[in-house]
Amino acid sequence: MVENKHQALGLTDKQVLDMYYYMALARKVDERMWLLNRAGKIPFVISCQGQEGAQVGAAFAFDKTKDWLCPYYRDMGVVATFGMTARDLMLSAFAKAEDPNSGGRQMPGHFGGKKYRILSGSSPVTTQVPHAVGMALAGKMEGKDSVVYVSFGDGSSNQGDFHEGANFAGVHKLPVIFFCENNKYAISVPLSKQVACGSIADRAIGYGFPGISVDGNDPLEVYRVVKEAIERARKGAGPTLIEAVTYRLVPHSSDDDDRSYRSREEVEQARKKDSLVLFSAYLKEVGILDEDSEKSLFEQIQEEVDEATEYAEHAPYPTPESTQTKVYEEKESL
Amino acid sequence: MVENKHQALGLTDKQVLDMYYYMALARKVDERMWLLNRAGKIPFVISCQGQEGAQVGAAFAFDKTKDWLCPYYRDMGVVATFGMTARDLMLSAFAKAEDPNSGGRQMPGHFGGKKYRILSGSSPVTTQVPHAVGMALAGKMEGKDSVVYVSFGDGSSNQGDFHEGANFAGVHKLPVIFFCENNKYAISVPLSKQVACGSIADRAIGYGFPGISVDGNDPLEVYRVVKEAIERARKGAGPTLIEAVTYRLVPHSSDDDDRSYRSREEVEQARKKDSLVLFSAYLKEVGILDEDSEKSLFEQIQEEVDEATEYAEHAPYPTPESTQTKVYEEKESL
Amino acid sequence: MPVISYIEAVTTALKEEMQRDKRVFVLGEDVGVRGGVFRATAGLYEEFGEQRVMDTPLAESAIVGVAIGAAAYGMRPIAEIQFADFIMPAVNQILSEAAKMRYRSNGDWNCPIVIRAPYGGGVHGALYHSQSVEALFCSTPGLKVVAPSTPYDVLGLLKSAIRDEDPVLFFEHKRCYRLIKGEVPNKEYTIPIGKADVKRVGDDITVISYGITLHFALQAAEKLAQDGYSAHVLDLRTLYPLDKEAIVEAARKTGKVLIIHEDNKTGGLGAEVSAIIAEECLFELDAPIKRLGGPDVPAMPYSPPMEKFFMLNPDKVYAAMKELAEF
Amino acid sequence: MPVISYIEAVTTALKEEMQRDKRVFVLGEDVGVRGGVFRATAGLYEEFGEQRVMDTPLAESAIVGVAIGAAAYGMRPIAEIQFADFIMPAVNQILSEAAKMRYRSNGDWNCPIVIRAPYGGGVHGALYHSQSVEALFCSTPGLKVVAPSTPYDVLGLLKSAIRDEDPVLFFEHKRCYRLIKGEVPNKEYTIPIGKADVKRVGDDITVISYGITLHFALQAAEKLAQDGYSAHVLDLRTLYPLDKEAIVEAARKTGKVLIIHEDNKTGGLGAEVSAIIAEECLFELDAPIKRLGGPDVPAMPYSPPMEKFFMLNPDKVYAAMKELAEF
Ligand SMILES: Cc1ncc(C[n+]2csc(CCOP(=O)(O)OP(=O)(O)O)c2C)c(N)n1
Ligand SMILES: Cc1ncc(C[n+]2csc(CCOP(=O)(O)OP(=O)(O)O)c2C)c(N)n1
Ligand SMILES: [Mg+2]
Ligand SMILES: [Mg+2]
Repeated sequence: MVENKHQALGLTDKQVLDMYYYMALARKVDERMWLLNRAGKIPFVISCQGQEGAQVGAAFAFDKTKDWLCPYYRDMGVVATFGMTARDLMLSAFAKAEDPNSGGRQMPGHFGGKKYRILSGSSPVTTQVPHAVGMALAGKMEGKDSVVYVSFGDGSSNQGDFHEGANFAGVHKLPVIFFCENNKYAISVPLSKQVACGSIADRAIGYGFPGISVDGNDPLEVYRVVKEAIERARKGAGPTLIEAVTYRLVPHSSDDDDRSYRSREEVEQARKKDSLVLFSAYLKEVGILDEDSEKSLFEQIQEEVDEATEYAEHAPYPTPESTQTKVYEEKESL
Repeated sequence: MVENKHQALGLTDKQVLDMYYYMALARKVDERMWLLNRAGKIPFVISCQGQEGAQVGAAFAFDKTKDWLCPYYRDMGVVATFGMTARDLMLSAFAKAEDPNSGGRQMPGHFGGKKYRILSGSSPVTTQVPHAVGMALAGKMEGKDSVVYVSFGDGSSNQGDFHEGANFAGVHKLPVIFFCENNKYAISVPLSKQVACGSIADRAIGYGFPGISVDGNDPLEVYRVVKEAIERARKGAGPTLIEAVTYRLVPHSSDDDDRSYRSREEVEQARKKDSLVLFSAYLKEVGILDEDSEKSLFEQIQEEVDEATEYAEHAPYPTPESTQTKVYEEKESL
Repeated sequence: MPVISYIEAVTTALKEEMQRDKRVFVLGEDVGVRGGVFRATAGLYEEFGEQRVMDTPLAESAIVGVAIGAAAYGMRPIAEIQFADFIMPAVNQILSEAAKMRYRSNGDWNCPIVIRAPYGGGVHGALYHSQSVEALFCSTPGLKVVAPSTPYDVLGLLKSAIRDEDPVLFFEHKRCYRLIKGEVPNKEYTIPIGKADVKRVGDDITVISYGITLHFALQAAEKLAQDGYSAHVLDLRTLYPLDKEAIVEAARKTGKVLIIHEDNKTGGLGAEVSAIIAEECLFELDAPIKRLGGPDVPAMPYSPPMEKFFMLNPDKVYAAMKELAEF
Repeated sequence: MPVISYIEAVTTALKEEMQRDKRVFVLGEDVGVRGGVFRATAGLYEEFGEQRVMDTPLAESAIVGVAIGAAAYGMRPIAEIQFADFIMPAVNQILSEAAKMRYRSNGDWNCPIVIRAPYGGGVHGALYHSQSVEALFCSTPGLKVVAPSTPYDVLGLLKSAIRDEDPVLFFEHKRCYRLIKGEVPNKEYTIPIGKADVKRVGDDITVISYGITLHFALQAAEKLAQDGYSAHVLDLRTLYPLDKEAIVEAARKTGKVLIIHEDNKTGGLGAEVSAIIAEECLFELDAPIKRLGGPDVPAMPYSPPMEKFFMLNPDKVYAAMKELAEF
């Protein structure tokens, strides 16, 4: 009988089962999107597959009622944990008017929504890093103890905005968690051609704050380090850079073909460490999940995804004319 | 009798006296420029004062016949060591047609000149960093063993281009010496508001190469660490980031008034550590310089500066019409 | 009405808005103890403290990016770019982020930031302290671009910019800072963004300009009057979105149009202004639409004869106005 | 003459220039083993190896900045920006450095780099994979900007760009990549940068365009012919510096001008083209100078009805041409 890690972390059985639920929900929504894409029903998918454990583990450490998210395009597990529903996600995949992220204006994966405390994101990578720092600065000015989550990929940690944003946060000791999801590739470019440092976390010392590398396939371990970092941030001890080492199990996006740059064996090896597989095993070992309860969990998720797909597919598109709205403040509409 | 440091470093008495000459030359040209500026004869000065030891110590470690320089605006000591004369420098200060840096098109301090192996620089800080990396890449492609020097200030190490350039050089193990002249201020902003790391050199680990901090007021110490870094670079072991800790003894530029942001006491303290003072003392202690020889050295420099000023002041300006030339390749002029 | 300088108008607007609204704060390089390299923020650090008058690290993309994040949270950041020439590292944050925040989020988020930048030449600033960069930002919907020419307009427009719910680039001509003085009312006022202003009424030719060249045109107009020609002078004030109605009306008034800016001619603001006129009232023109701008070279050189060659001045402007009047 | 696609012309030009000159190399994101996300560099990695077909870290400012340094050294770098939308982080290196290297060094140094970037929409790319960014680079002397519309022009102009001694931005319309095919001669040729090309001769109206909308205009011209109007169609090909003579000649030919681009109308390339015509041959015009471009919104949305609303197409172009013809 393995030791019960989550109790030691102060997590209830209910909470870890919720974690598993969000991980599975993200995975299933994502898988469905690929089917819809291959069926020609949605033009584009960009995946969280392989990174759910890191994402949900991190998101669970935050306070949904007062913290802020500046996620990147793979963070389906993060935004789901903060309340974005399968329906919301499908509405965005189908680019429908009701999509809470952008009203169908942006590709899926470009998350945003004030009601979920998620700042709208764009495609140019890493621009969200200074935004997160700015939100943290504003919170600090107001004397709030909210913390800001910002994520980005390993390749994106090479953008100037990562450096400038991290340095700014370090100088002003701002409550920001810099969460790098290192999935070993930037599209086709392997980590070895992106960086020469041992770990992305090595970059933190250059900004005067802690850098920690963690196994991104272990949601509980990710939860632990993120939780500690958040506690430091809340009491004014400044930012932390966390690298979650993980793997992208599918091609970069629905437009990519990963066979040209990595072997099937490598991918198969990674599948064995898939956080969903490992976490399911853990939950069973500690005896809070069994085949039946897992089966019904997945059936429930299946239903949610079906309903969401059904709803989104039939939801109305934005009108063509609406293209010309929301460029500037619309005074009359105030 | 102090130990003879320079012999241990393989430097002859002649060489260290030359070092002192270039340090003093840079200082005297710079001082003259301030006089000319206050007399209303030149519109602008930006100084090397306080950083000559770091600059000349570093420049001496390079091979003038095959290495390249991407200096920043304070590097008068560096470019002088690579052959730029007092006359060249004064021609630029007076913005005359003969100015080898830019034909009078750029402000003083914007060094450049193929014949001196110096790439033309601009004003936006840190843009020269990726250029140096590109020159090093090209040299490597050609199988050459040349090394590239690039310098920048402490504040400028916060620009995205520093990060992107250093990372690129680290990944491709390119022969670049990143030389940060940390003079504790970015105009009025003190180091504590620029960075939170202990030393700018701490940033190197994030790029997978060595970072070294050195006393910038000790030209021999600077020479030693730069020399070692160059040797590593020549044999393909990649870049090094070197922070030379120094101080700016005068205002940021002729347009600045530093009394608003730092105390006179602080400046006076720094003057005691002025590399010219310390190096002069060292040369005397090891018995290769005395009052007389120093006096005649300064008289010689004085003459050079007088001649250069005289020449530059009376040299012709570029013609107004020449404003329209050198925009694109001028076919006829080929 | 008190007479103040152009830069005093900037400082006054910042100060009064910071007093009015606690969410307003300034960030940039040397804006704190130093009060800005041009002293535009002089006295603010002393009055509002280092948190609201924040010296940032030397990193423009972060200055703008952090402002965007703070604005999303609910603040009213005013970012100073020390020289307009150094706005380039922040172009991605301005064009990809600030300009598109409202649109991409379908109106859920917005970006009420002001980016102040001193631009323009004639100050021995050489290639990188003299540029007119405004044209770069006048083709991206979502942004507003303001470039006032008088203390009155600076004060009224900067206040409007700070209160605006969308991102505003506020370009201050650095040679106007101390050269241009003017009256401002004692009582509080604002000037709407997007409205041009007739600075001189005339019947023979229409001159459309902004910034320092607007003043050259006004001086030249006096001289031209002695030749018996009266010039109608329109100050664009807001460069994006342009005040089409005012432009067309001014063009119609005389049928002879000269557009003037310090920026180099090709691809400058004058192109769009000319195109609007050519599209809206071509048949009411009595002369080709003329543009007078800097020479098409990469930037203004340092050497005095070259800087002089590049810069417009009242004489060059007068010559162009006279030629058009006599056309 | 063999028929090849627009993107095949890109690949062929790169390949032949790399064979011709050892100093030519390609750098960018995913250009190596992946052969580029659009496959523009397909096969080059295999033929020339990873040093000359270099996958760089994900950092556009470094990609361009490193290219500038390598070019200064004597190489002939070709930098690929994966999508034109992502050129923004490199704007400082392009405008402050590449464009000014020759000028600021008084001709001592120069910057022979090519920056290739796929631009344009209609590919479900949404706000950040659909932009037309060319206008940003058409007001800075020192740069050259090329945007071809046919495989023949791509091949001849990309070779000229690679051989040019100054920095060239080479914009490839991503929807043309596989849609547009055309004949290219077997024998080696180049096309001079700076020369526009008459793609269709006509007498009633003049259409000036480039990129995908040039093809829309050619299709619309056929339809318009059935209405009894013949359209003269000029392909700018080089957007900066513009071919003034060709523009004025084309405008004179019919006296009725319509300028078309996918980029939003205000501040787009059409403004400068219109201004040149209004300045050079106003009295030879029989109609206002018309511009047809995208709506003035921050960028092209993802949702199909919105993308369709934003994008021009042969029908919209036909309607505008017909209206002008009947004017
Ligand atoms: C500034 C910019 N350049 C290029 C791209 C195209 N692009 C999209 S994702 C990507 C790779 C990102 O890799 P990484 O940061 O490791 O994140 P991952 O996709 O692996 O999670 C690239 C090059 C972009 N979106 N933005
Ligand atoms: C991109 C950019 N932003 C701002 C400036 C204005 N500026 C010139 S020097 C300077 C301070 C540089 O400080 P540091 O890097 O420490 O070098 P130092 O002058 O102290 O040697 C600033 C802000 C500039 N030249 N370029
Ligand atoms: Mg990755
Ligand atoms: Mg400094």
